[in-house]
Amino acid sequence: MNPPETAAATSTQVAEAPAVPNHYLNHSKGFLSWALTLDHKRIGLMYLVGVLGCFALGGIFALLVRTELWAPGDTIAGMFASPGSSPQEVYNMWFTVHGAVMVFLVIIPGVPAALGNFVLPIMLGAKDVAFPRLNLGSFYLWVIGALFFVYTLFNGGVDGGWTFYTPYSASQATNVIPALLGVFILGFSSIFTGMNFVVTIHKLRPPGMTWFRMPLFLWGSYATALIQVLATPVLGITLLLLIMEKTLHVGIFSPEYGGDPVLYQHFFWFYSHPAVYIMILPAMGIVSELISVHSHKRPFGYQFIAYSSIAIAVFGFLVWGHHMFTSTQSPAMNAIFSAITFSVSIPSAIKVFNWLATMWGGSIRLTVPMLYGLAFIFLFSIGGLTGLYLGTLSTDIHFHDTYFVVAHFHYVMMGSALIGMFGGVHHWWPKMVGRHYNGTLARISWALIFVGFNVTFFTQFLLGSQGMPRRYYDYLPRYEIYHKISTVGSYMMAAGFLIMAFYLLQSIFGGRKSPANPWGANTLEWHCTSPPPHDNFATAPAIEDCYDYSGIDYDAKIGGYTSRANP
Amino acid sequence: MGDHSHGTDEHGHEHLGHPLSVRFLVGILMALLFLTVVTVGVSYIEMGRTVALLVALLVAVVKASLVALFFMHLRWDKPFNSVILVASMAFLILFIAFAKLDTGEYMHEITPMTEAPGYVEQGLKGN
Amino acid sequence: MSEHESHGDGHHAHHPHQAHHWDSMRQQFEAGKLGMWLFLATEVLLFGGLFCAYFIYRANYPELYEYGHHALDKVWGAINTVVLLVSSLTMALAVRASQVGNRKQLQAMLAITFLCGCGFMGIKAVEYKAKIDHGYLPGKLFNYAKTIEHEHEGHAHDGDHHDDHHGDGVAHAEGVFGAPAVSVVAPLEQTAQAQPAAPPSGLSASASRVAGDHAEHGHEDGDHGGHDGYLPVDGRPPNIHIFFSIYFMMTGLHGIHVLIGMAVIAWLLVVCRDGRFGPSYFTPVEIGGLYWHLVDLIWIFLFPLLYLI
Amino acid sequence: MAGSSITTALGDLGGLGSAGLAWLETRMVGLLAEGSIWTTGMPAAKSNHAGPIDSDYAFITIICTIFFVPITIALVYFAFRYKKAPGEKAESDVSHNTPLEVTWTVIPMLIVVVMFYIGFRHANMMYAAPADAYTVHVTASQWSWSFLHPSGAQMGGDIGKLSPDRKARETTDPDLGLHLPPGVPIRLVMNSTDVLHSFYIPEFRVKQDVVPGKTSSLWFTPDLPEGDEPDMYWLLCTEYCGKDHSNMLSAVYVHPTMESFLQWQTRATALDPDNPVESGAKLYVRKGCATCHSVAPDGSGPNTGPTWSGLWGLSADEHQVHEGSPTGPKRGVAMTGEAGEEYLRESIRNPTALWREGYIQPMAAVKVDDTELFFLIEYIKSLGKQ
Repeated sequence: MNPPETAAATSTQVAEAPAVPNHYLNHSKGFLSWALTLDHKRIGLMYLVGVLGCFALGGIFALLVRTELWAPGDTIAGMFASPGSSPQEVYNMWFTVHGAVMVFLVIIPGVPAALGNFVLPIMLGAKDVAFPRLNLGSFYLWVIGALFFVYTLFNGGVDGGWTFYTPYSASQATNVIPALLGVFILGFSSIFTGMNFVVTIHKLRPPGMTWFRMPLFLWGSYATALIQVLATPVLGITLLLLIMEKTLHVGIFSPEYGGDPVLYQHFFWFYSHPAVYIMILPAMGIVSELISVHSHKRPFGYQFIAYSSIAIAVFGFLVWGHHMFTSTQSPAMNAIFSAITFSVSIPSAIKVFNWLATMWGGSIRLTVPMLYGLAFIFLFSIGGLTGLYLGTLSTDIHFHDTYFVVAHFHYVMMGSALIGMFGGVHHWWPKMVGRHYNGTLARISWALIFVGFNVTFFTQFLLGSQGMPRRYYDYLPRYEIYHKISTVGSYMMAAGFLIMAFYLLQSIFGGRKSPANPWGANTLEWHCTSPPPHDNFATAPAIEDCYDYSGIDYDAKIGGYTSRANP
Repeated sequence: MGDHSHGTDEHGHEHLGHPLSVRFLVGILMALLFLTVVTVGVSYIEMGRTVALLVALLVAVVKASLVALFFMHLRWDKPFNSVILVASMAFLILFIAFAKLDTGEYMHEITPMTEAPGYVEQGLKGN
Repeated sequence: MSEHESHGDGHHAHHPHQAHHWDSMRQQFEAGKLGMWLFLATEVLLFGGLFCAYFIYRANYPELYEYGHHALDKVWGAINTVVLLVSSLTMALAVRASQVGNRKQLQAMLAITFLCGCGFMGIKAVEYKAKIDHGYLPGKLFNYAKTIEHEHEGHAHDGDHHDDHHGDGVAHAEGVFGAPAVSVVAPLEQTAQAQPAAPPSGLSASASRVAGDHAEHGHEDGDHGGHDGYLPVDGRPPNIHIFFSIYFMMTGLHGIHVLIGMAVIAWLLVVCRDGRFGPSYFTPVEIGGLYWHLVDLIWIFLFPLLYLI
Repeated sequence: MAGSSITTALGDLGGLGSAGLAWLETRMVGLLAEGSIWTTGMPAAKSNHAGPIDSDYAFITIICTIFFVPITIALVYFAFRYKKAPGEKAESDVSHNTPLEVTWTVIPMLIVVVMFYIGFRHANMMYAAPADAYTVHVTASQWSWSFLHPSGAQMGGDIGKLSPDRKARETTDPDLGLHLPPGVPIRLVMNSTDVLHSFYIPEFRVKQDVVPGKTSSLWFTPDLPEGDEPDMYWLLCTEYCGKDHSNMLSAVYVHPTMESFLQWQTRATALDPDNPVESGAKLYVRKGCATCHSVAPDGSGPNTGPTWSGLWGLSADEHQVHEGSPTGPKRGVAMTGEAGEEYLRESIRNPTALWREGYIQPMAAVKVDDTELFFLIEYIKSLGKQ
């Protein structure tokens, strides 16, 4: 792991007290200065670009899927079917790729690797993450993993759904192995990021930054990192076993050779359920920041929120079986897993109440990030509450593997994890690029996304309770009307995201310059210039209560806030 | 995570490690070799599956802890490093236990693929 | 709970190996170790999946293991255990040498450790060779014909047929550890007769049926070669190939780790020549050592689980 | 599966809970009943399991509403009530309120305990089938269902087809599919010949994965049809199983009277020895051949397997087969005379021995006695080149 003498290279280019306008973006120039950078901010930015690119890719496949489902029978998939293949097969590849890309390339690295990398060390008051080289390494692992996916795309796609259940995944002939290798590599990228964050938070907290002075985003990221380290290796070995099963018929997962398909589901969900918390916990952390900062009021029940993050992380390991209530898992295990599952719902509920209580009596500014924060609370409440139907043994029998599940996890993964991430992007964008985006466009795009999302996915709850199974290329006509509504909603969302892409790009070139502290926040990243200097802090910053807004005053001249404590 | 640093002397070139005496380390090896002989020897004694498994695991755990505590210096490390190791073990045991609990419950009713109707006639599917 | 790194010493000359974002060598050292331990935790869980498969199949189909482990040679296994344990000691001594800044000793110890690694892999190669020769291979590679033939010739040798897998290599080992071999035969023969009588849970009814119609048309069309491992013949439990799948995946993954560890040690041997390691900086040696010890740690569990029971 | 020690232990524990729950249900009976506003969104309830599941659904929906509505109101109200100009300070600086936080931790806890228990109790009712249940053996294979009745009657599934106006899915043959006698508990014993499938009938609220190498089962008692026509439902596969996953449907009929069920059974079992071709045509649909092999002269219909139309009479060069696997050694088999019949027999009983050129989807062997085999072959021959 990162033998320290290797880091010596960087100590040469350490910036002596950096004077504006020297910041991390213009600190050094040229392709290599980015490709080989050890600066967590640049790495975070590169991650962000990659993740958003993959989000666009996954989004395109989502739109294809929705369009195909506009009417029963073949709609558009036929046009994409090569002579050898049938429309169904084309459609199956679409949803497989959509799922795999969105989960492994977008949501899991999204908040921790992209935003976390940029924000976490500055928030903490550190000069960098603990192992900068490892950090760069995990970025390139991510790139390689992504390349494997691209390869499968151009090599005829991959079938089997992102869960790759055996024995189907072990028996069919599409590019399962390249895809699995890609996921395996992405897994290690995620592990290394997690290790980096845990060590950074343990060892690089400046004096005065005690555990309970840490911003809540750090608590979220810390819990996430623990899961990444402890759960992801099991995914790795599961994929290796599956590859062995495909190539050598080792007989662990394939009944044909003496294996047990349900065992694969245990292996897979032991990682993939905690992975759900890898996705949601950092988003929750972001929202805790957004609500507090834009209400200019300290988070209500800081300790409850902090502890509930850890609680969710730990309980998250004990509930994987609730994905298997109808898989012929034994009734006893069904009961145990259902019981523990409900216990996870409590800390999530606590967070929602605390966020509301934080807004109460605050000084709220309906900025764009705040709008995303509010959207998160609304969507996460729906996502969380509908989880109760699926955690309940009896009702889950009806809902399992229907569109109800699809709607539920889209509310949690997209409506919560991704909306939270975009909230973070809008919150830290001025800090990242030093410029403001167009607020009006941003509000329009927010509205389109928010409304479009609910139109798309709330309809799918109805579809699901009506019994529409997931992963269907064709469906009974009685479901048609819901599918049409859902598809319309997905187009609204697409429009919203196009607008977002436009104003974010436009802001980089034409955006209004952002002051150091445009939102009136008091966490450390807002105490250094926008964009931050190469080394974050010339001298170790004075750590104060990062949620005390009394010393933060608005200065109309600069259109931002100034802090009396460190001006 | 109750780990607190030992402080640093003003020149930052202090002893970071905790050198152990050669005799001590060799002693640990002797213990390990002895336990290896024990576990091999025991394997020749006829006893039930479960007992044999438990004995073997017990010896292995003792050996492992010797290595971890002394060769890997956990004994003198920050406690959190031990916490990590124990946590990983704990989650592993949990994983195995739950999976076992479940498969154990239904394994008895597993019929091999060859039982499935029409499968025997079909013979073992080639690839 | 809370932990304050001492940041007091921002002024003194930085140690050449101290990266810019650290305040002290200790902080950097502790961080490196913490990172390594987290990595070791992931390694534990990576192997954990295989251990899970091992225990589940052991619990549900013990007969696979009863039968399978007789094909492994516990003598070679024990020798390898000793080799690895010794290498662990020398690694620990190497770390000690770097702590006290004794370069000569450091190099010597690293070299011995490296050689032990070579020895371990060499013996593994001998074992794998024997498995391959006799067809004890994972999944579809498992070769029924070879294994049966081998076992029959084994029975021809009165008694000690289990040590016989490795030709000369073990013939000599047999001279040393010859005595125990005899006692091992009893359980094997038991299982051999016991199998048809006490069939594996739920499997046998159909399995024997398959064996039946395998006997009929199985052999004349030759393309069944890879699948014979699934069939219970001569008291062999069905799906016996699973045991060897698990054996090869576990020892194989472990072998890969040994190779990585050896690479790390080789690298340490190269860089330590300039005497950079001393009381105030030996993190790479410490961390390499931790990795090597973990490899040892895992073998400590693999050996009894696969070879002895 | 049922009666596991842990389950029963939990059950006993719940003894007390069930008393309280009975009370709760009597209070809420109006709300939880089928067809109340709280079960909106659920499909028609047509089996004995629908009642309990729908009442759980209603209970959870009520709880969710109780939480969700106030949360949303608070969210919107706070957002505007406390909206302030830049620079204005917050009205309150309250950092926490332990009693309040404990309250909103404990209350949800109690609620989810109840929720777990009702779900647990109702799910347990669904595990063990009554002893007197009518047992049907279900076989799932890519991508069709097959149903074997105690009477020996065997029927393939009816995947139906989209009506020309694309407004409805129409059944193809009223005798196909899963036919059930009225008023008795039905027990399904299910196997898969290839990959995971899942048996799901929304109106019955039953779902159970069908796992290769394992025997899974489920049971239900369908409601009696109102009219004197059988009620028709769609059975759906809900575990992704490959290409035609979304077409792995079958019609399910619940007969209004035992008579009409027995009439179907007679039709399903009857074969006319004097008319082998017609009997073969019947077997073609009953044994599920129809899901993969077309018989239309124009080759329209399913094409997963070779069409039977014009198959008989092909010369060896027109009819190439691979041995053992789709890529095995290739040779020609003339579809004429004894050799042709022998080939057909082998291909039905041991389909993966010889693979027709250009077809890669393995076929599960079909259980047929010699007479049935004879009928099928006669039928295939009747479709041959004239």
